[in-house]
Parts: sequence; C-alpha cells; structure tokens
Amino acid sequence: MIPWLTIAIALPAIGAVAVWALARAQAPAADTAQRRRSEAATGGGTDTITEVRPAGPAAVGAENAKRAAFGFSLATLAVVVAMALRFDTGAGGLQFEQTHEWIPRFGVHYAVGVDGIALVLILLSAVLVPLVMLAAWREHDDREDGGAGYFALILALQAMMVGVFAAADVFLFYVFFEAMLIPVYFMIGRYGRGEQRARAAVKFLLYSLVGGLIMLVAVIGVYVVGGTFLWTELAGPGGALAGIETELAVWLFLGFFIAFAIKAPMWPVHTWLPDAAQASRPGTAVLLVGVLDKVGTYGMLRYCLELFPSAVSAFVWPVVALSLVSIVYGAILAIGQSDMMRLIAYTSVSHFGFITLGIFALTEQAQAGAALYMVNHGFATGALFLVVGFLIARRGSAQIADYGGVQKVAPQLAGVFLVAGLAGLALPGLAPFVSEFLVLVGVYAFNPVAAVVAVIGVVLAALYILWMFQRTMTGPTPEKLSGLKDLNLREKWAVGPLLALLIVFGLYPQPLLDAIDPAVERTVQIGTEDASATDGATAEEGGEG
Amino acid sequence: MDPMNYIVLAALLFTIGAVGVLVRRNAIIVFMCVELMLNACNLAFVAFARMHGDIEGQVIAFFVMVVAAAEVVVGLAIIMQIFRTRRSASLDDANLLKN
Amino acid sequence: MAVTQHHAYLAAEPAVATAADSPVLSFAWLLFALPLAGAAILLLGGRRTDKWGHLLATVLPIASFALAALILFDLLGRAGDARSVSVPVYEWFAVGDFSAGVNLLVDPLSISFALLITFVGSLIHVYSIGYMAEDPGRRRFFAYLNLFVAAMLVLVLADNFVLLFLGWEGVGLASYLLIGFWQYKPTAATAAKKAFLINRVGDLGLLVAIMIMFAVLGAVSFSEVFAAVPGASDGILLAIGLLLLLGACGKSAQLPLQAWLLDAMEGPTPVSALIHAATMVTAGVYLIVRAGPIFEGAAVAQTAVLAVGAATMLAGGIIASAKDDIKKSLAGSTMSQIGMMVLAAGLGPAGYVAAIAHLITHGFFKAGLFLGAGSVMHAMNEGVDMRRYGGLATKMPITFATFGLGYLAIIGVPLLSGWWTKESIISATFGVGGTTGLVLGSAVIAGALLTAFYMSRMVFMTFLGKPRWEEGVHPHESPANMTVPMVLLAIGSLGLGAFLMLGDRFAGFLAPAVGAEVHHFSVAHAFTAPYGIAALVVLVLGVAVAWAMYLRKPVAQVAPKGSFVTVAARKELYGNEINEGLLMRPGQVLTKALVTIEDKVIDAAVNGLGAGVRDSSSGLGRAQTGFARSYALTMLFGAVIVAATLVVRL
Amino acid sequence: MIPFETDEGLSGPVITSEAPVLDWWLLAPFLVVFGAGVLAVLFEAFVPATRRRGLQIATASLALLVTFVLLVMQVGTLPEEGATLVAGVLAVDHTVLFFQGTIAVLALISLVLIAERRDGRDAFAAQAATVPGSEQERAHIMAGSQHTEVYPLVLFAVLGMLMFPAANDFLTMFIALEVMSLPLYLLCGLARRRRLFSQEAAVKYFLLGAFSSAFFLFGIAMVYGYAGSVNFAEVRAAAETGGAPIFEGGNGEPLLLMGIGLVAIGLLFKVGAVPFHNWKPDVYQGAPTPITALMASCTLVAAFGALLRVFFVPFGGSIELWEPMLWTVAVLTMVVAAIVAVTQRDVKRLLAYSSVVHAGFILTAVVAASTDGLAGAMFYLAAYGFTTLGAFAVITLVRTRDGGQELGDIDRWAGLGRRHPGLAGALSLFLLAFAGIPLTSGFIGKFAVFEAAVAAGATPLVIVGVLSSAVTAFFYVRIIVVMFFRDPEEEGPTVVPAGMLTGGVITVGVAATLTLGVFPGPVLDTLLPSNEAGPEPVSVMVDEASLERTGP
Repeated sequence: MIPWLTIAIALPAIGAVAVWALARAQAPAADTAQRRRSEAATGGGTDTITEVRPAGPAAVGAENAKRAAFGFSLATLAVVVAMALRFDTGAGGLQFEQTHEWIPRFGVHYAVGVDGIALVLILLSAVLVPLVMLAAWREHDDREDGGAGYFALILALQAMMVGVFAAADVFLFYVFFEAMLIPVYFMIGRYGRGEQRARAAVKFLLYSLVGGLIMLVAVIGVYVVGGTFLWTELAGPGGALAGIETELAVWLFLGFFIAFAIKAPMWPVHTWLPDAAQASRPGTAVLLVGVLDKVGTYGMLRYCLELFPSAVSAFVWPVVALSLVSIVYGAILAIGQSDMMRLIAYTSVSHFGFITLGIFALTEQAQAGAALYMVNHGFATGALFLVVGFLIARRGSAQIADYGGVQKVAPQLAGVFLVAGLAGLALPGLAPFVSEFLVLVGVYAFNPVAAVVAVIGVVLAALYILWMFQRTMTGPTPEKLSGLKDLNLREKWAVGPLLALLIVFGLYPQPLLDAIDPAVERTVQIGTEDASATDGATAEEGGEG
Repeated sequence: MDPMNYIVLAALLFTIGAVGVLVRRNAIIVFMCVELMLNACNLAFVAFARMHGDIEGQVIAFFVMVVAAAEVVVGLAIIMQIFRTRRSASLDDANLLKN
Repeated sequence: MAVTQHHAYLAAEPAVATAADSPVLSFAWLLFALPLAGAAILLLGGRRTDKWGHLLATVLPIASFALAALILFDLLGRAGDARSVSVPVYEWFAVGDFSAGVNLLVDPLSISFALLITFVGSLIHVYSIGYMAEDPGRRRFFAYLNLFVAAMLVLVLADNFVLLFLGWEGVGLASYLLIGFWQYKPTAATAAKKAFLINRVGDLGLLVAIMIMFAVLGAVSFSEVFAAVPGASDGILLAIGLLLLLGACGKSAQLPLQAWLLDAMEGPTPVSALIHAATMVTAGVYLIVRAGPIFEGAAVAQTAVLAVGAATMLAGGIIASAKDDIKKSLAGSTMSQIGMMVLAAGLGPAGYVAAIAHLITHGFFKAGLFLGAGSVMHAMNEGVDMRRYGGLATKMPITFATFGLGYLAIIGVPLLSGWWTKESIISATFGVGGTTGLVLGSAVIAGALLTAFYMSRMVFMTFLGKPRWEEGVHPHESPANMTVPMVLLAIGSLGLGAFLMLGDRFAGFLAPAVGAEVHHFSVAHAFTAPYGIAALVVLVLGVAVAWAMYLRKPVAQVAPKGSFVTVAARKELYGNEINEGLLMRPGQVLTKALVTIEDKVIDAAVNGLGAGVRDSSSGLGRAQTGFARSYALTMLFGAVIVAATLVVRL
Repeated sequence: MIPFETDEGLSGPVITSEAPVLDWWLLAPFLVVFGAGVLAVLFEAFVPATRRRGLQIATASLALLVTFVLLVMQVGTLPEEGATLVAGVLAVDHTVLFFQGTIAVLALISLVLIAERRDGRDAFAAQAATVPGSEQERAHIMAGSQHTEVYPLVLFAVLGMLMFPAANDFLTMFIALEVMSLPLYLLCGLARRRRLFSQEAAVKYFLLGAFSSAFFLFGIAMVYGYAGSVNFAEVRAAAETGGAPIFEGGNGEPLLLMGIGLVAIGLLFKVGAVPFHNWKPDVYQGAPTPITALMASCTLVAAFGALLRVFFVPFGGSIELWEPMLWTVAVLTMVVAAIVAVTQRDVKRLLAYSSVVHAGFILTAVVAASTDGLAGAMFYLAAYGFTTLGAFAVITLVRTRDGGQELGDIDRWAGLGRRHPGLAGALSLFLLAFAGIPLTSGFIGKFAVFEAAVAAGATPLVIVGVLSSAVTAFFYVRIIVVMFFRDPEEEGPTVVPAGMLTGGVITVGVAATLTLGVFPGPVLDTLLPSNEAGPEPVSVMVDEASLERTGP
C-alpha cells in the first residue's frame, strides 16, 4: 500500500529544499540601495504598492522558484485529496498507519496515522497553502530574493503541519510541534510587516517555546510512566497510561495543556497572537491562525483527553470558564481594534474559545462541532486575512481609518470581504454556522448557562464584523482611494476557492462530519465515563433551562 | 602524639593559604599562597600515610611536589609576561575582562 | 390532548411526497431554488448580465408564484387534514442523535405565505424595473431581491427550526444588503448595520430556543417538537415561548426591538414595500402561529405575546401619527398593524386565522401604499417630507386612486379588505371575554382609531389641500411598469378580504394546519355587534380629526413645535435614546476598559516578565567584576554551599 | 614502587623483581600522543624555524588521527567489562573509549582551527615574550616569527584530557588534571591580537585553576585519610564498609564528606558550574578563539568524563551523600548562568555563559546517577562539542572592517544574514541546537539528560532546566534577530572568506548537528552504555547494578 502520509510530509519538505536551492542558484546578490528601498516598502511604508513587476534576472529566478513552490503545494494537495478519498469513514481508529523504529533507545518511532479529525485538518492545510502562495505572489517583489525564500519557508511549514497532525508518536508530534516554530519565526521576523516584526516574532517564538518546553517535561513523563511513545499503545482503556493514578495524570495533562492553550491561543495567554498577526504578512497570518493554532485545540482532543482520561473531569470546569472568557473577551477586544489584522486576530481568540468550549463540553455534538469548527474557522479567517492582504497590497496599511467607501471603487473586493465577514459571524448557509451551532447545541446539553454566555459571542461577532465592514467599505469614497483597483485574476483565484468551500460546506457539511464523527465518538466516551459527575449535573441543569 | 593534630595543622595551613589568595594583591604572593595550600595537602598525605601505616601517601607527596614545581614554571612564566606588559604584578590591575 | 389532536400532521405523520405521489410537491424545493439561482447568476455573472439580469430576476419569482399556485391546487385536491405534506430534500447536517434536514413542510400556512411572498414579490420586481431604471447598481439590487425571496421562502417552507433559522437569518442578510443598498450614504450603511444587529439580538432568542428544544425535547423538527410538548415541563415551554417571542420581536420590529424599522426606510422604496411592510416583518407572526402548540402550552408566554402586540400596536400608531416623512409614517403604521397581528396570534387558536388573514390583506394594501409613496417620491424628486407635498391627486391620478384604495382598506372601511380581517381580529379579541377581552378589544379599537387618523393625515397632506412643493418640482404620473403593480395591489386591497372571509373560505383552509378554531364571520353581525359599531365610530372619528387638523386649515411647511407627546412621537418614543443609554454607551466604556486591561495588565505582565529577567541579569552580572580575587571569593562561597549541602540532610 | 621499610612497621608492597605487566595495546593511545608531544618539543629545539610549522601540524594531526583510529580499534578488542592498566592506575572500558574518542576527534577539529592562517598569520602572538605594542613585537611580526610551541602544548593538553576520564585512582586523576591544565594556561596567553586581554585571561585562569586544584588535592588527601587508599575501587569498598580500619564504627564519615566536597569543587571548577564559573567568560573571551574552541569542546568533555567517573565509581556507593549537593549546584548553574547571559553583548562571553548553562543541564544527568544519565551526558557532550566548535569557527571569520581582530559585539552583526546567508544560517543552526530545538543534536541531548533525570525522580530539577533553557533561547534568538531581521549597517563587520580549514570545521559542525539530531539512533544504541546488565565491570564507568542509591 502507498505511504500516503509520508508522501504528504516528504513532498513539501523536498519542495522547500528545491525551491531554496533554485532561488539561491538564480538570485544574484542585490545591492544595498535596492534593499533599502525594499525595506522602506515592506516596512509598512505608505506608498501604494500595486502589482510591481520586478525586473532583472533576480526576478526571473524568483519567478521560477515561486512557480516550483506553487507546483509542489498543488502536488501535495493532490496527494492529500487522493488520500482523503480512500479514507474509510466507517472505521474509528487511525488509518494509513505506518510505524518504523527511529530512536530505539527512547522507544521513539516514526509513526504516522490519521483519524477523521487529523484528516480534515491536513486537508485544511493542504488547501490553504497554494492559495496563500497565490495571494503572496507579488508581496515580496521588491526583495532581493523576490520572495522565493518566503515560499520555501511556506513549504517547509506545510511539511511540518502535515507531520504534526499525522504523528502517531508523542515524540514525533513534539518534534514537529516545536520545529514548526522556526519557519514561522522567519516568516514573521524576516518577511513580515512593520517595524515591530522582529519583536513580534521573538514574542511568538518565546511564548511558544515556554509552552513547548513545559510540554517536554510532560512528554518525558509520559515515556517514563508509559514506557513507550506510540500513541496507539498509550491511549485507550487498554493503553499503557490507562492505569496511572489521577494526580499524576492531572500533572501530565497540565503539562500538555499549557502548551496547547498558548498555541490555541486561549485567554489569558493569547497576547502573542495580535502582535504576531499584525506583524505578519496576511499569508503568514492565514497559516498561523488558520492551521498552526489548530494544533493547540487538536492536541487538547488527541493528547490531553485521550491520554489522560482520568484527569479530564478535573479540568472541565476551569477550561470551560477560560473558554467563555476567551469568547466574550476576544470579541469585545476585536470591537476595540483599529488595525484589521489585530481585529481578526482577536476574533480568532473568540472563535478558539468556542472550539475549546466545544471540546471540553464533552458532548458528541459539541466535540464534533469543535472539530468541524477548526476547519471552518481556517477557511473563514483565511479568507478574511487574504482580503485584508489585498487591501494592504493596495494601500500598504491595515488601519481601518485609512479606508472607507471601497465598495464604490472595488465592488468585488468589498463583496468578497462581506462574504468572508459573514462567514466570520457564522451566518447560516456558510460553513462556520454549522460548527458554531453544533457547539452551542452540544454545550447547552452540557450546561445551559455556559451556552447562553457563549451566545453573547454570536451577537458581538455581528458587531465587530459589520462595523469593520461599514467603516472600510461603505460611505463616501475618499479622494486617496479613488484610484483603488478591484480584484485581479490572481487574487480572485486566491480567495475564490475559499468562498466556494465556505458555501459548499455551509450547505452540505455532512461529508466532513462523517469523517469526524467516529473519532469524536471515541473521545466523547472518554469524556463521559470520567466526567460522568458533570454529566449527571448537566442532566438536571438541562431540566431547569 | 595523636597524628590527627597534623591533620588539623594541615587544615590550618590550607586555610591560611586560601585566605592569602583572597587578601593579597601581588600575583606572586597569591601564587605562593597556592603553593602553601599544596604543601598543606602534602602534610595531610604524609600524616594519613602514617596513620594508615601505609606508604602510598608519602609517595603521593613526592608526586605533588613535582607537579607543584611544574606549576611554578608555568605560573611564573605567565606572571612575568603580564608583569612586563603592565609593569605591575598586582592582580587587581588586570581587569579588562568583565561584564 | 388539545395540542396534538387539532394538528393534522401530528395526528398522523404526514405522507412523504414522492414523484409518484405528487410530482408537483416533490418539486416544492424549486420554489426557493429558482430565485436563489437568479441571485447567484446575477452576482457571479457580473456585468455580462447587466442587460437582461433584472428581467431574469423578475421572471423567476413569477415562476415560483406559478409553482406555488400549482401546489396550492394540489393541496386543495386533498382531504382537509391531509394537506400537510413534508418534502424531504436532503440531510443538511447530523451528529449523533441530532439531525437537521433541508426538509420542507408544505401545508396551508406555508403555502399561503409562499403565495403572498411570490405574488407581492413578483409585483415589486416589476415595479422596480421602472423604479431602479436609472440606478447603476440595478443588477445588484435585483440579485438581492431574489436572494430575499429565496430566503423568505426557505423560512416559511422549513419543516424544522434549524432550517427556519437559516431562512430567518437569510432574510436578515437580504434586508441588511437592501437597506444599505445606497451604501455610500452613511445613514444607509448605519441603518443597515443597526437592522442586522437588532435582528441578531432577536435571533439569539431563536437560537437558544432551538438549543433548549434539542437538549430537552430532543428534536428540532416541528412535528417532533410539538409531539414532545405535552411531556415538557411548564418552565421549559415558557422559556422556549419567551425566546421565540424575542426572535419574533426582532424580525417584526415589535417592542422592545422595534428601533430598526424606521431607519430601515433608508432603503429603496420597493424594498420597504416588500421586506419592511409585506413579508419579512410579518415573519414574527408566522413564527408565533407556527409554534402555536408551544405558546398554547405556556399561558404566560401567550400573555407576553399579547402585551407586546398591544403595546407595539399603539406605539406604532402614535409614531405614525407624528412623522412627517411619508415612509417613516408608513413604517410606524406597519409596526402598528403587525402589533395587531401579533396580538391576534397571541390569542391562540381563536386568533390564528384572523392574524394570518390580516397579515395577507395587509401585505397587499401596505405594499400598495408603499409603492404609491414611492411613486409620489419619484414625482417629488425623492422628497419625503409630506409637508412639502399636497394637491397631488390631480397630478397623479392613478397613484392617488391606488393609494386611496389602500388607504380605505387599511383604515377598515367596510367591505374593503382591511375591514374583514380587522373585524375578525376585533371579534376574536372580544371573543376572549372577561376583562382581558375587554382590555384587548378596546386596545385594538384604539389602534383602529390611530390608524384612521394617521392614514387620513397622510392622504390629506399628500394628495389633497394646496401644493406646498419645493422649487423645481414638477409632479408627474409614474410609468406603466410602476403603476400596473400598484393597480394589481389595489385590486387586492379592494377584494381580497371578502374573497378570504366570505364563507370562511380561508379559515376552513388554514384551520387544520395550525389547529385554529374556525369562527364564522357574519357580515351582519359585524355591523350590529357593539364592537363592530365601535370600530365604525372610531373610523369616522379618526378621519374627522385628521380632516380638522390637516385639511380644514392649511398645513405648515415646517413642523410646528407640538406638544410633548408629538415630540416624543417624532423621536420614535425615544427608542434609540434608550438603546444608546442602556447598551451602546456602556458597551463603549466596557470596550475601552478591556482594551486598557489587555495592554496594561495582561500583556504588560508578559513583557514585565522579560524585563524582570533582564534586570536580574544585569544585577547578577555585576558579580563578574573582573577581579580574580573576587572570583576566588565566590569559589570559597561556593565551597560553603557545597559543605552545607553535604552536611545538611534533607 | 620503591621498597621501603622502617621499625614503625610502615609497610609497602613487597619487593618484586618482575615489572608490572603493561598492556601496550591499551596504552598505545596515550603513548602516541605523549610521544608526539615529546617529538614536537624536540622539533622546536632542532628543526629550523621556517620548516617547523608544517612539521608540527603534520605531527600533531597525525598523532591525533592515529590515536582516534587506535581507540576505534580498541572498541572491538576491549572486553565488555573493561580493563585496568599499569597496575590499576588507569582503567579503560567502552564508556572511557567513547570519551577519549570524542576528545580525540574534537581535538583534531580544534587543531584545524588552530592551524588556520589568514594572510600568513595565525591566531597566536608572534613572540609572546615581547611587550605588546613594543618595538620588538613589531619586529617579530615583520619577521613573521610564530609560536609553533602551540602544537606540543596542545598535544600535552590532549594527553591530560585522555587520561582524565581514564584515571583509576585520585593521584593519576590529579596528575591528568595538571597535565591538561598547565598547557592550556599558557595557550590562553598567546593571542595575537588584544594581547592584554589574552594575558589577563591566562593569569586568571592559572591562579584560579591552581586554587581549585589545591582544593581538589586536599580533597584527595581527605579521601585518602578516610579510605587508606586513593584507588577508586578501594575507596568505594571503604565507603561501603564505613571507612578504613582505623575508624571504628565508620566515624570517619566527616573525612569522606570533606573529601567528596573538595574533590567536587575541583571538578566543578573545571566544568565551570556556578559558583565556580567566573573564570569561564573572562577566559573564553580573552583566549585566542581556536583555544577557546578547544577548551569549550575537549576540556568540557574530559572534565565531565572525570566528574562522572568520580561520582559514579569511588563515590558511586554514597550517592545519597552527594546528591543534594549536586542538585543545588545544578539548579544554581542553570538559573544563574542563563539569566546572566541574557545581557551579554560579546558573542564569546555569551557562548561561555551558554556553556555554563549546558554544564548545568549535564549535571542533571549526573544527579540522575543512572546508566541512562551516564549515556545522556555522554551524548550531550559529544553533540555539544561538535556544535560549539562550529560556532567558534564561525566567530573566527567575523572581523572588524579593517579585517583585523574578531568583532565580538553582537549588536554590530546586523544584517549578516542578508550578506552572508550561508554563514549566518550555519550559526543560526548551531544556536538553535544550543536552544534545543528539535531536529538538531541539542534537542536529543537535552531529551536524553532530562529523561534520565525524570526517570530518577528529579523532575523538579528538569522543570528548572526547561524554564532556564527557555531563558537561554531568548539570547540565542536575539543573535538570529540581529543577523537576519536587522538592516546591515555601513560599518558592519567584514567576513573573511572561510578557507578550506575553517570552512571544513563549520561543515563538520553542521553535519554533526543535523545527523545527531535526526538519526541519533546508532550513537545512542551502539556506542553508549545501556541498562542491559553486562558482566560486572572492573571499577570503571559503572552500570546500574553497582550504583547504590537509597531513594532519590
């Protein structure tokens, strides 16, 4: 049988190297003057940057490199889709499994395998990467490497994204989990926007490293206690960790959870995200918020819940509380932002609140909704970031105040922005509604009050999205924007597929749910048998709704 | 008399040496203090050899003397060198290297 | 058990329509699919469709109307209690024991709405061809209109609350897009956002209601939910009822969520006619009637419905009486009329038929009135101030005639559409009996009085009296494609009521579906019964007062100061001020506060950590003095530590 | 030994006519290096100055190469349980061989850096005897004279390093220590540029080193007093029976404690653990960079080899005595060094502090006092050695504008990554390895030592470890920020082209860092000791069975 996952990891990895080599081979050293100029421009300069066609051999080299990168990303997408088509939605466990010894001394294996949730997340990343590349095609034209390096980093990141979701070995997961930081770190720090980008990159890296290192202790703990890293041998009632006493389980759970909460990002350890998003290229932000942060919520499901079931009940209420805070707090702060990238970042804090809430409500609808939410949020927020990216590409600014009345001069851009925004506020008919609805329904069954508090987030969502839209797209068009160009073909291709997916999965999400459901049934059982106390409570709480 | 006294004496010498290292500025003297410490060790070795009725300790003492001699050679070379550049053997003058 | 038995489709699970069973019904999904396709084609097609887009967009609702008519005949061909047919299309999403399907429920209630929506909708489309002829965004406008029709049809055809919610928010979106159609006007953009937000608040109620239904009643489809009602606790039913009411208030601009409707008049007039008069705003009434079993199971919820309805009815009337902006005045009237319907619906089985009947007739004459207003505004260079109108009757005869008919219908001149339905509402209210009946009845009478007054005022100020036109205004009659729909609607205002009510035709058709009681409507009784007479008296009274104030003496071109009541009414009874004071300002404060906390506390803590490390770093770094002897001292200190840790046993 | 008799009945070994059996085969590595050193000295005396350099380099590198080959060959022949040499003065087993092999390789690589020349000038003073800035100095520089004594010195230092972890009694270990240190003291003072710094470094290193070795020696004396012997096996045996016969009821424990403590001080000084670390930043900064590289890699390996040996073999029976002490030192080392490093601006000082922190991490493995800990430490040392050599190799290339002395000030490295992506990329890789990012050798090393510590129940220590390594990440990352994210300055550094030698070193560093990071399996499984209880070893690096711990 074909090692699908390995191919999906190797392909972009090879691509990254190839692209990097190609770029280095063809790009001659650029003179300082040009670099200066590029800095001025990329450093959030206000001069309009619209479709600058680069000149000279450097550009040619970069162009080929970028084409190659795009090709690799498409190939990866093809592989992943082919794999998804062979996925058996009936089976509950991991599929496409592969296990090879890696570091025998520590019982470390190269073990990969996916269940439904991992599969859809891999799909998500595979879909987003090519689109991000399209959107970023001209972003770095005024750099000496024409952005080829950026594309190589994206490919490297993709390999790790696939790996982190595919890993069926805790050690392997950790390796990808940490290694992922490096490409993103360079994507923000080197290819980012604005003066603060270095600071933001460091903040992002250290924040994540602290989490990761704490997790390292837990990972070691898992090995010392369980004697293996193989997820399949650790998890489950018959697993190596099944018998451990609750207190130990709680500590290990905590070790993993802190790392995931920072990644997620969860209030109050979310403060790296707004800075990172603001300093990121929109493409980077798409991958960062759309996929990377999902590793946090995915980890909570796959590792916290499934490895330490006995600890779950101790965490349900604290996490639910934090999630509710995240939902409302994120939404309100989004309302208070003046920079669109920051605004979207805060909306994500709110949305991730929904996801974690759904995970820890421990009901089937809630967890399925949460899993689906991870994908939908990727598409919706991805689209939003890309559109803001188009604005930045035109005016070099993400400040709401710099825009207004865009709809008149660029109706298509405004329309796309609106659809993406409506997805963001979970309008029925668009994908996010289904997930948000499922989460809410499931959470209500878990605890009515929590659900009602969460619903507040739904109203606030309408406010922050529509207000941003009103301030940027409607009203009289200021003079400086009169020349604003509407979407070009490349941009349409970059964002179009996302909108299509949002609508398709809004009207027919069942395929995704069918894939997710078996995995969820597994985790929910874990929840119910150990959080039975809380479930009992919800039963009659549901009664007095 | 109780050989243990020799040990106490050795400890005393060692301490004196150590204190000397701390309080004296002149590199040569500091170095001499270190030598004193080494010799304190020798005394201890010999005394213990006596107590154990065993020869090894005495042999060790000889080895230590040789090593000490070697140390002197190297040490004086280095100290001489810095003395010639700085025209002073004071340790405290040499602190270019610090945070 | 009262609730179930008279719900035909509960008694026996509805026959699932199949092609064999009924080819027409199995295509029911085309009802909304057609206009949806239209919207898609126009939006994605881009400028290519500019030429013929609006025509296509007009044809599709007409096609839907035709289909609806066919379906109606199909239903009429069935036994009275077999007219509720569920048409499954496909499973939308399902997890575990939760399942939401795109399944349609075709029954007298939904089909009545479908007919109203498609018929009025089609007329509005036709009218808009003329009205928007000059507008550069015409294609977009028609796309949105189609989108609205589709969403509205989904709303009324859904057989479960989740799909209903889809339509519910869909019409909200369409309304948002159309109110803000002239988005370059900041007022329009703001109004649109306001409408959407307030609707969201209402939707929140609906959403939570659905959660409770699933969590407690274990289902979201009408049939299963209502089947579970008898077993549900009163608390649950009350909660669901109130939450549904909240939703209804949002969509139907009932107190306390009424504030958006008048601002919504920023939208093009056809929009006001279709969405904010005839159809969308009546969705609340539909919801209450549809969810009848729940309200019938929760007396308190029903009382709340009555209270909301009555209050809004009067408030709307008062506002309408003071506004000089013709559209806003009409909007106030809409509030008032819908309040009346809600009130009727709140009466339970006794009022359902009356409520829906009035809803339908109102759909006709109010749409007609709005189109008339639009035509007038067209003539007056988009001026909306009635104080600068006057004497238009001669200049625009057709408009005057159609508007007049609508006017007579709404104030309830006997034998016109409005009279029949209003009479049946009045009789239903009094039918409750006791003080309740008396209070509600008199409230409706009062509503009728207000209606008579403000509508007469409007007609007098607009069409009669001396012209008070602004400079350079040369009124003229509107083109045919605008007048024809007005005429058709006028015909409706003229005869629809009689058609529905004579021989209890509509009651007999609708009752089994919604479990309404059928009250025989006797014309004689309507003229002889005390409430009937009272209605006629207030009608005359209202007209007379209006005549005295706005026709006998000339109308001031600028509004006089007026009593505090007038002022309050002009300010929409301070609805916006209340919202601002209660929600907006506190919200702004909260936002500012949290932003500060974020920067000064949470993020500061993180950055502080880094700074702390750096400080302690330079602090500890000072130990590296560069003096060899101090290093030796450190080593000695280390020796002490070593000794200590060796000797001291933990 | 000399026969010796007195009336007091002071007894020595009986006179024997036959010499002790010498296992030349196992002694070969030592003898080769020693012989080469002696030879080199003779060259200094008899070969004309012009031809010395090439000859010396050839001899030294050849010697180290041969040594390494011999060591590798011995791996095959040496019995599983190891062997003692020269009447039990030295002991060799696979673990020791690993240490020696590592030292040999790292020394060979450092030798490359030492031999590197830029326009005819290496990193060492033309004539150390001349006063800096004086006429004679200039004359010597013009004459292009140079200190080829460097090579014999290095060889002797390496000899000491090879003996250090192989020593089987305290005396030998002390001698090894001195043989290793004395040449290094001198080498530190031989920098060509910034000679005052260099000389100061030498003085500090020498005096503090002598000071610490005095402690070490006094410790030995105490141990001797306690056990009546300095042989590791006998010390251990004594510790198990409560001390030498003269102490009835084991009341000699105070001596043992003092012994452990003072010996520990001597060794902790060599590994540079806090608070015995102050010499490291100054010396690393002042010494010629190739020598710094030698010390940072080889010396550290040797010192830890000795440390592990001492605490596992002679003191291996009294773990609970020294464990709290090493706990404390480890915590201090990791926390203090990490924090202090944050504000360092000179790259060499920074790496000095970083090496202190790494020493702290390795100490956690020592505290674990288990075979896993031993193996972890060994892997860590090897991995760190290669990475740090690469890092220092890069540093030798970054010079001031005039192409003169090295430019240590990190803040002036702005934009290096733009102009020299390859070089900066390599350095970044090394830094990430230091920070312990996965897919680099640093991560595996960290994992190995922390895993051992947790398994031994030292989880709190590990938590301190990860937190401090988060702090260290901060300053490693800062360098990357400066190199890649800042715009180049006009008067930024120049980068002298990496010749074949330095380039080679960097390449090796990169290769090792990645290979050990991605495929550590072979090393971990075949070269390092594992729990499979083999035959009882002869008082060499011990295995689980002979490590007695009464609970953590």
